[in-house]
Amino acid sequence: MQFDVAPGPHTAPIASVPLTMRRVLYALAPAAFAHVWFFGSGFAINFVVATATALAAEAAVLRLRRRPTRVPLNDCSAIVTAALLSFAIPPLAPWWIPAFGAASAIVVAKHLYGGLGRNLFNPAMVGYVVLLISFPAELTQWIPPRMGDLDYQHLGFLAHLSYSLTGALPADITIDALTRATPLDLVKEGLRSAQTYSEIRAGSLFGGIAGRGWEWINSFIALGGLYLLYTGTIRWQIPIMLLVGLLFPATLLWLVDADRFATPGFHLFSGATLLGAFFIATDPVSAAESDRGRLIFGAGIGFLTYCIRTWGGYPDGMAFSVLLMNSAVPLIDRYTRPRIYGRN
Amino acid sequence: MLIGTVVLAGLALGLCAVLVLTDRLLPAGRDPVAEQVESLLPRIQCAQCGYPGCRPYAEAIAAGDADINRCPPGGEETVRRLADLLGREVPALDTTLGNASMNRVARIDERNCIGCNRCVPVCPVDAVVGVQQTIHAVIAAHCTGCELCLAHCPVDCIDLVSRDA
Amino acid sequence: MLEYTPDRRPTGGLRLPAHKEASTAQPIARGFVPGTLILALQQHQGPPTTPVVRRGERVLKGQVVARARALRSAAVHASTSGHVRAIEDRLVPSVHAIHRTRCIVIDADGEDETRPGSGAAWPKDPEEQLEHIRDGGIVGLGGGVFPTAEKLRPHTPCKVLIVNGVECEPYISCDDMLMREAAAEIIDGALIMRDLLAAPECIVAVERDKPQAIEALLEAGRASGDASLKLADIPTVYPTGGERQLVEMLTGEEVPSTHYPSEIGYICQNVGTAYALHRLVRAGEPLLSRVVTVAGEGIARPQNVETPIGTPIGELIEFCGGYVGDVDRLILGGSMMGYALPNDEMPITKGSNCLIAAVRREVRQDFSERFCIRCGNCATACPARLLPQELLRAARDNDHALLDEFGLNDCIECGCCDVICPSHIPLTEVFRNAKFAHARYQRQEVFSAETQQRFKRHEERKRANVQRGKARQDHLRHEVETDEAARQKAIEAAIKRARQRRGNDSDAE
Amino acid sequence: MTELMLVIIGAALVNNFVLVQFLGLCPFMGASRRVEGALGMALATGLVLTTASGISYLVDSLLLIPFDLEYLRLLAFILVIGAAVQLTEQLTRKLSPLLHRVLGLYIPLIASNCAVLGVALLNSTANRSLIAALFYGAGAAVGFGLVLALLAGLRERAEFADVPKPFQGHAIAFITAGIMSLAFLGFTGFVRL
Repeated sequence: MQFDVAPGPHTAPIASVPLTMRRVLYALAPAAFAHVWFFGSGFAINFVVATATALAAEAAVLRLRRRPTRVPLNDCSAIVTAALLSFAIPPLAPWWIPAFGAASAIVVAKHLYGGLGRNLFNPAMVGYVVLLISFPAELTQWIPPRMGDLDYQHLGFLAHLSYSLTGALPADITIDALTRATPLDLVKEGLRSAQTYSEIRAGSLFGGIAGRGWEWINSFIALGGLYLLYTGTIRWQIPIMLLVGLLFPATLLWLVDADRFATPGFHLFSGATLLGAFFIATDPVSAAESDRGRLIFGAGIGFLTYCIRTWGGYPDGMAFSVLLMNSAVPLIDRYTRPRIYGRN
Repeated sequence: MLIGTVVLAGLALGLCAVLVLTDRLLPAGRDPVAEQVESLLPRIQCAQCGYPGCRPYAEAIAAGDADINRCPPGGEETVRRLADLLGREVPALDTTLGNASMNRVARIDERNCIGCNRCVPVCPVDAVVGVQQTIHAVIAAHCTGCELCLAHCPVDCIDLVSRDA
Repeated sequence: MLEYTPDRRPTGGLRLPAHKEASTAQPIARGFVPGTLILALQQHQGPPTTPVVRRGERVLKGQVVARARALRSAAVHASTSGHVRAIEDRLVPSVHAIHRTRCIVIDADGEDETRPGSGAAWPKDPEEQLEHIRDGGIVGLGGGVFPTAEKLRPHTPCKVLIVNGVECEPYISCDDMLMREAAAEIIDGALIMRDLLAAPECIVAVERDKPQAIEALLEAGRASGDASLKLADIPTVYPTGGERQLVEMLTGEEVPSTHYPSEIGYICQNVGTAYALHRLVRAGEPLLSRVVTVAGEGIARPQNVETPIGTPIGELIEFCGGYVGDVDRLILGGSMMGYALPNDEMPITKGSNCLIAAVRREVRQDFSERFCIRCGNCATACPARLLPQELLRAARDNDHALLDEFGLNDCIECGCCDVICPSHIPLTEVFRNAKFAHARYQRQEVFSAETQQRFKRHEERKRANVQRGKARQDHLRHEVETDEAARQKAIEAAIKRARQRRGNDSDAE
Repeated sequence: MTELMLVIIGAALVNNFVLVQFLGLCPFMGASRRVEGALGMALATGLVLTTASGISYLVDSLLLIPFDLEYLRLLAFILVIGAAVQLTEQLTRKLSPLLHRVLGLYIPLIASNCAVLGVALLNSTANRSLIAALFYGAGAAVGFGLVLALLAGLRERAEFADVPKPFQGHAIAFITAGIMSLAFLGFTGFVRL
């Protein structure tokens, strides 16, 4: 009897790129719902716009380059980029903000290098930093979370949509009345103007650990991260070392002077700490490749984030830190190659 | 104005003195580039680059007199590795120089060899054996396929054949 | 016998679905006699054997049909009685690929008549003992088929004899079943080897997912009462059964890239080899058969079969009830390191441990590849701590310097990186092919270096020749210029030479 | 001490000469093809920057200012830098001929690297002390070397990327450097100089 031959190993592969990406999306879902609950449907609108732009941009580039489009579009990586970007931009944003961000992420950061796997920088973070540098005003329009005692004005889906598309708000509301500084902003400004940390956090936006609402969203993000760890989609090196790199100096300085430095808990549950640790820095393409390299990579992001938050000009530094460490990846890889079995 | 001129001139002279001094005092470093270049060449001594051997070609490259794309047996791979070593752009291989290849060896057709012995001294690796008036033979394991013997055979009895055949 | 758990975690590796339940559900089937035998003259790593039978000759079971000429070789025996039909070239599966080799083809007569007498007795002299093992046809039955006699004569004193019962690859269960059913014989064989090697310690290594085998071995070990015996239970991770991986697991020492484990004092022997050695020494029976796992969903009755060496694969499949369903691929070896066979006409050799008749859903079907996303899972899974993604790039660029740096030749082709790759890149196949190209490159580098030396000597000789000629000329000129008599002599000699030449010319006319 | 640290951090990261002030782009692009070459270039530039800023300072405070010759600063500094570059050239040629070959034209070009002159001039206009001037020069050198090495690493990796034809070569290198520049904006506000 004759048989077809095929090269070994014959065991079927136990992982695939689309499955990995889909798992990341599943893991983000609870946090996304929490986001919508606390900040209104802006997130959903941004996500839809970003996803549509990302997919369209990807298809356009591939078509221009006369490359097959089906496989790259099906791997969900553009949707992951769009989702991460949507978490970074404020819920109240004109439609062109997510669109511009997603387009820069996909076209500049990803496809100028040839697409998934070849990009040097995390596309979502490139998109976000481009937005942050180009449109600082639009990127600071955060609204307070939906909490009973806060002066939260609920905007319905239609109001969000109309703001996104036309910039028009319901007649009785002005944008200035809606927006509030984020807890990270408050802490940064407060500490700079010589307030003590305990004075600042007595404000109504703060909960037990960090910003109200944010505590919940970030808890769900951590939950998603644990799911990714459990399924083996990501490994522990980057998230753990990122948190260590951030929380170690935070704890140290907070112990030294609890008035001038925020608590480690605040850092953990504020801004993009957990999102960065589990979802952004773990993007394998732009991360270091060896386990040892990933320890350094993660710790570097955490440490830089803490430095930028504490001494820098921006309230959060995750995006900058990720890009900075992305640019160090080739050098890290070069100097952290594992020793081959049987070689000295 | 005068002070300025004096000060500048003094400064210039002083710096000159320092430079001359350091130049004298520092021992000259040995330039290992020629050796490194040679180690990247196939070293089969075919001379198709226009130099009488791999070493002279390597020295010419090191001195900047020769381009790095003149080695037919080394092919694109050698050009790439040389460019890498010297930090240059990768030029296209000069294909007009010849087509020597390490994958071929010379073979003497015994029916036609007249035992003239002219191919023996030109072989750079002494791969041709034979004394005058007897039929010569090529030691295939030593032959580099450099083609140098071809031109010296008066009866054209040397062919290049695939090394594996 | 001491049982212990090594306190090291395996480097890299994967936990894979075992697929061993079906073939371990019943005992090893014995007494199978095939209708034809195809006995390859080279079923081991080393020089081939020389046939000592002729066409048409009747051979008996246990009779030598091809003799070994060197210690790094092993004799071949008829595994049942019959008539030699032909001695011809056939395609035979060997360690990594199919080769065309000379084979003795025997038509079995079904009588299974054994050669009279029980063969030569176990000699006293160690050197003769090794020759006896060679003539008994014993080779490493784990798949490497290295001649056992050669391996039992190491150049470095043996520190530890490791008896390998790890059998970590999916589907394969022949060693497991043999350990369950013949633990005492295996222990006895191990002790024979230990005595030959004068090894102070002997560790039997078994994977933890084989509790029955461990139990049986412990009992047999206790019964033997030998204090040098130990049993190590190894975590169930593929490929801890690889020699280098096992040595690291058990001793913490890494075998240097350029060495064999035996060169640093560790000898690994498969449990099947120990069993065969026991049969040879205690019963005088050479290697006539081996246990082969017949598995896969395309087999009617998956089981382990004691198979005479040389049985055509088709006959073995028939013995197990034949194919069922749509068999997609016939694999010799496990599903990781085994290779696909184009037909079932080839024979079982000494190294064939497993036969998988796989249906579509059992084996890899998707050969479309995406670009590497640098997830690094391949590096984590690599037992040799290589960076497969970097190696891939170097291999596809043909960058041989990088291939050396990233350790292409340290790759054991276990397939872990391949199976775990989310982009489905056929890494193992790329590396396998790159090794050929790389070997050619390395040969060429050696050749280039030798050529350089030859050229240097050639140039030196040429220079010396020129110098010698010049020295002689100088000497003559000096004489001629200073001595009148010598001058006259030189002139006369020149005239004479000229005349002679003219004379020759006129002769020619 | 803290102040000196701040000077270094300020010159190296916050006001990075290449990525924030866009000085010295020529060697930045030219010497970042390979990491080895980039490290050598970083070392050479570092040597020039530090010695030149030190000597320039001495020339400034010991010669130019006492004689009221501040208007000759540009000339004098260029002279000093030229000599420092020549010294570096000698050193690389004698200590590492291979590096000398790889860097080739880029070593003399350090002389025209505006970062070097920039450091010397900024030092004298900012009225730093000798130590601070040296630290500022060293900080600028560290920053230059750092981004040079980073970009060289990234470019080595980008060689294996599938860059669209119009963007290959220096184009993608500039885009990469641009994204790095975005990342370095994260350091704004660290040190107010």
